[in-house]
Amino acid sequence: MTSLLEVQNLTMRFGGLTAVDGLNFKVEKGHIHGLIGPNGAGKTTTFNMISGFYTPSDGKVLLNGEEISGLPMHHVANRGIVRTFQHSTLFGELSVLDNALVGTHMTFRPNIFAAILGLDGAARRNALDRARSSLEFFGLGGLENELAGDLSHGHQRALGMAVAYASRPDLILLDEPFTGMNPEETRQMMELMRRLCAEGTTILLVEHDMQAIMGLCDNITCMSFGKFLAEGGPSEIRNHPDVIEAYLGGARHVA
Amino acid sequence: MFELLAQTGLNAAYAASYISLVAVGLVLIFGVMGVINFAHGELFMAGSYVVVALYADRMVPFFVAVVAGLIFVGILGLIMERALFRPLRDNPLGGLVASIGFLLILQALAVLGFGVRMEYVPPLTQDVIVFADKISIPVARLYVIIAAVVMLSALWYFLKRTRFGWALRASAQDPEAAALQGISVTQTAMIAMFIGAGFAGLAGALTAPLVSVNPHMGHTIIVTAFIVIIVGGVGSLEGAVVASVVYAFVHTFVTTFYDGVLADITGLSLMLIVLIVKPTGLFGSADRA
Amino acid sequence: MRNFLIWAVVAVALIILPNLVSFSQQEVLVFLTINILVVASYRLLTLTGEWSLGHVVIMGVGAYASALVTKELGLWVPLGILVGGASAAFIAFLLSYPLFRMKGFYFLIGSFAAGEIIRLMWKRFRDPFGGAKGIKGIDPMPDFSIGIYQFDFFEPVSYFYFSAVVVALCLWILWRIEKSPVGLTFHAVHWQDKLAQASGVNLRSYRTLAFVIASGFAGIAGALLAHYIGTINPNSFDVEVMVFVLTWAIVGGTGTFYGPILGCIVLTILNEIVLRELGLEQTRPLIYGLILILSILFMPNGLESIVQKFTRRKEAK
Amino acid sequence: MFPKGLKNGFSRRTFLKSTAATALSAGLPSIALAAGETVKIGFLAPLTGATAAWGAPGLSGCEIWAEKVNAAGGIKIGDDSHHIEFVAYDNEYDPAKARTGATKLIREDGVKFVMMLGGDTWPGVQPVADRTGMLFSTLLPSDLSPDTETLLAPTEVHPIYLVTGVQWLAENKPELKTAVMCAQDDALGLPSVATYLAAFEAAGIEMQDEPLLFDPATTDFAPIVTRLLSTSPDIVCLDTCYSDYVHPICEQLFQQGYQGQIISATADFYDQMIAKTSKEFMEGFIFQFPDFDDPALNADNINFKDANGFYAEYNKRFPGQWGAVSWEYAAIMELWKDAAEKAGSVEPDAVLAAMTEGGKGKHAFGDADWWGEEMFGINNALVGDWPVVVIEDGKAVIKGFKSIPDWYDQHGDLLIKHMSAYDQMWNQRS
Repeated sequence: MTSLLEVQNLTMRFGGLTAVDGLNFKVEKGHIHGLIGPNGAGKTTTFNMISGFYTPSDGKVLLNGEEISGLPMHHVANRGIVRTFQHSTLFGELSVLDNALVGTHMTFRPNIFAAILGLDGAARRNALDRARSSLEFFGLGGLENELAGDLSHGHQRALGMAVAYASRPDLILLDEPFTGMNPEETRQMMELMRRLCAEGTTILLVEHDMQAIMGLCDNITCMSFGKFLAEGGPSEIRNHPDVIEAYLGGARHVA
Repeated sequence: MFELLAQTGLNAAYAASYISLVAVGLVLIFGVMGVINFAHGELFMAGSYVVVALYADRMVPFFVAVVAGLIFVGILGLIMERALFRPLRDNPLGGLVASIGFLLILQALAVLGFGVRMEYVPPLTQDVIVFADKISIPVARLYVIIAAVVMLSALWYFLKRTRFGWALRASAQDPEAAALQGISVTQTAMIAMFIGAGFAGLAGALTAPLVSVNPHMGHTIIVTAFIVIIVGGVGSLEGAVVASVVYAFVHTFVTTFYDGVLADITGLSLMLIVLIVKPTGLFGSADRA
Repeated sequence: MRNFLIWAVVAVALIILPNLVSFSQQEVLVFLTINILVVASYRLLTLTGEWSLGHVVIMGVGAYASALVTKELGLWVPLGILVGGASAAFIAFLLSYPLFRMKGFYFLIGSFAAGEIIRLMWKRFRDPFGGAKGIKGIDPMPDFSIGIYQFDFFEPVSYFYFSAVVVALCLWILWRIEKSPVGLTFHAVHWQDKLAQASGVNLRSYRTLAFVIASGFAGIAGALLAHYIGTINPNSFDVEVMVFVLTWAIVGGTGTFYGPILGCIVLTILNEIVLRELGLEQTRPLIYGLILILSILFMPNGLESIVQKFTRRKEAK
Repeated sequence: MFPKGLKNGFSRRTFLKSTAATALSAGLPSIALAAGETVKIGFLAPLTGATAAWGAPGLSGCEIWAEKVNAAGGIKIGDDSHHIEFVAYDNEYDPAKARTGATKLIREDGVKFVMMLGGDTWPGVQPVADRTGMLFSTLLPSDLSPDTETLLAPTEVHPIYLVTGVQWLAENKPELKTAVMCAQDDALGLPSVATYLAAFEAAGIEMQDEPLLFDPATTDFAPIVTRLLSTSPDIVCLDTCYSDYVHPICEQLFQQGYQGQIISATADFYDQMIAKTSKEFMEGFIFQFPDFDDPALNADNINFKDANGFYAEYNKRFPGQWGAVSWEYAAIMELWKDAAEKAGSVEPDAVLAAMTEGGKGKHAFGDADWWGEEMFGINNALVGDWPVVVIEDGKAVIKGFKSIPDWYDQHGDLLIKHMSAYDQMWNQRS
């Protein structure tokens, strides 16, 4: 059986610098998969290649066995991979509900002629239902008329995931979802991810903070200086000598 | 044929001189302040009118009038900076509209002060250097070429070798980083406006005896300057100079060997090709896109 | 019901309005109506965050197309106006290929370049575009009667009614688009294009869509103008006219649907009626320039921000 | 809802033909002038913007003219005298604003006659002219067509008069055999290129090169002059270049060592050109617009009254501003006043009928014919003698008057040939 996502010999070079070097790993359907490594390990670059933000210099990204590397980001999204961004990248000037509605774009393709003539009532209602249910799912139900830019930090993170979830993707890519969160917020966020996974969404998350990931992930890939380092369950990774070495070596950078 | 080529080359060198003075100023203002100064052509016009007022009407020596033109228009630039661009620093479109308003005001003031007709500026000198029997370069045009080379070299020296210049380049590249380094954004903006406007005024003042001075003369030069800074790369001073030379030579040679209308089409096509092939221009870097 | 009443009052006011003003003000009213469509369509383009300097030339494409198909091919004028809109949209579609390789400032300048080249084409090719003199003797709207009212399209009042209906319809469509999921997507493309793209939005096609729609309506506006004045030439669509459209939009404010329209109305009345009535023929540009500067300095968010302040206060009460 | 006369849109043309002098025109309140009432004349031309130099100085000239006429009691209509007042509207050289302006002048200000620069702005005004039957004048006869029955080109029949300069040149300097020409690529430039080509061909002068066209926005003329001089011509023809072009071109000709003949439509501010070049260089420069202090304009056949006095007054008020535009609108007013007094009415159709009676009219430079059927499709251009002006010892001197109709009788086919080649015949203009 093919894995949901497979990365083969993925390589990215910026000028003379090789940021990611021959990386291989697989993400199984229904898993929460962590991609970890010290700062500068090439996690985010990898992430950007999977989501179509960058075109890899070499190697492939396969989704259900089909190659998607080099496709533009919106094509990748249409194949069922939706990403979030580091920090709280949202439509700050739009309402919370409108943010979630943008997330329904792929499912309910807006049709301009139908919109002018008012023939898209059903689609609009369904999109609204979908957006509201996504907001509910992430506990944002009462905030739909707030401006996204006015939300608290934790709510903004949740909204980011709600926007991604609104398209009901097969795979959500989360870019450092725990950055800047206090323990309580982190705990809540982990709970949301577990529920998301239970709904059938596969999650690939990038995180440099090992502790946050250990209790959450089914499988973890660790990389360092652009290269594959180790893979396995949380306990294997925690005790893997190369991982310890990589993190200790770069300890100054691990917050 | 040789004479024709050489004469055309000299004609182009003159055109390149005043175009690059104007274009460099426009680029400097855009680079440091991030606004498109639509009134730049009118600053050029204002420089010409300083020469009309001082040299033509009041017998002040020409070179004094030219320096006065540079300073006066430079001060106009400072006024624009203080009154328009500084309050609108976070609003580049607002800066654009304000510069349009300023343009209308300068034009109207020129009409009210001097009338709609072209102004008479007495010739500075009628001397013409003739060589190879047929190739002639009027001394007045030679002055423009020399002044442009001197001023552009001085600007280059200022930017590359002085602290102010370093600050200016730093804020043109990355205003935030420059501010973090302790560079005063206001100060660099004022310097950029003074130099940028002053150069336009200088070009207008220098060429006043050679062109038809009228309140609407800024329109042609601003369109040319736009073409030039796009071809050269919007943020690049070197690009502006190189593109001025390229544009002036292409335009002059096409005018001489085909016709003037075709020359304009060629100039615009040059710009569109550059935009399509390399939208950031010949010397532009992508990071300001 | 309340909405219906409001619109009914607006409609009656618009029917009465031209009969209260002088003949030349009726003429100004016609041009104002057409310009409202120009500036409202321009706003649709700005929704995606791109500012064009070619919008007026695109409007000219509509004017030339409609003038030529009615004059040379004898097409019925109302159809010609639609052809004008379609041609402008089509030219915009072709232009989108080179232009949307650029963004922001480069798009602004690129659109200016593209517009100048189109204008140069009109000047250069005397057949069929008429060269620098342009086209004259463009067919007027054929007069007709609807029983209670005789449309005589030489009369500014008649043409005002006609163009007001066309423009109102266009504005309604623009409004529907803006308030639809498509409009939401335009906003999304503007504010966070990367996030929009990650949500599956094809940025290029949405930018193109906004550009093409805006251009189509600009083309209709151009055609309306052409069939009223009866003559067009390349200078009717030069960058100075574009500057006016730009200032209407920015002085009015582009945050709301009505902002640019408000800017267009206020500035046009100031420039064409108030300043002329004051007998300030020669100093008009000076005062207009001052007004531009003062309004941008003291109302950076445009006239719409004043309206918003007023309506919010009312809501608060 | 609006004046009744306008509701039944009847054809102005048929109306004019049937009832030539009856005063009842569409939309024009045609009330007899009250005794002592001021007659208003519309001035619809660019007063701001880049084309303002073609309008604003003309308005100044008109005001001087009106002061003089009013000081002498005004115009005599029947037994009453009326003062004349100009109402100006700035059309910014835009056809839409011109239409608005025409509407205001005619329907609100109640003017009896509208003077325009014409050109781009005329087609915008034409529907208003058709409907109201108002009498208009233009400086640019290329506005004329069979449809423009109430539009007159009564002073400057540009560019046809240019043939007189070439004719004089060929007669007086037969040794000059070759010519080159440059012109701006616009509505004024192209028809005059065609006219000069015809005139040169008629005079046996050979063109050494195609006419060199340049964009109206050109400011640096060195390349153009280099090209012109590359064939070493005897004559350089500057076509109908505006003074913004003529001056820098002459300066360049001087600086690039040219010493031959120059011919041009205008030489406004030629004193400045002399200052920029030299008296010797400008000696013999041929053009077509005299200074009005020229004694030749005191001759009896000249219809512009007290030309010398007008010139003196204009120079007193606007020193150094004299140019072709200064007098042309005033000259039209002379013609109009004459016709109105003859008709005993200021109503447009009556004045038009009086003005064109018998196909003859009183042109500024002598009695002339209403002409133009072949060129413009209508006989609304007043054509007669035109002065040939030559700079001698630093001063413009009228060297003689030449008859345009006489030239046309001999060489009309050449003119039509070249006009057709440049798409300038009335039936070629779209």
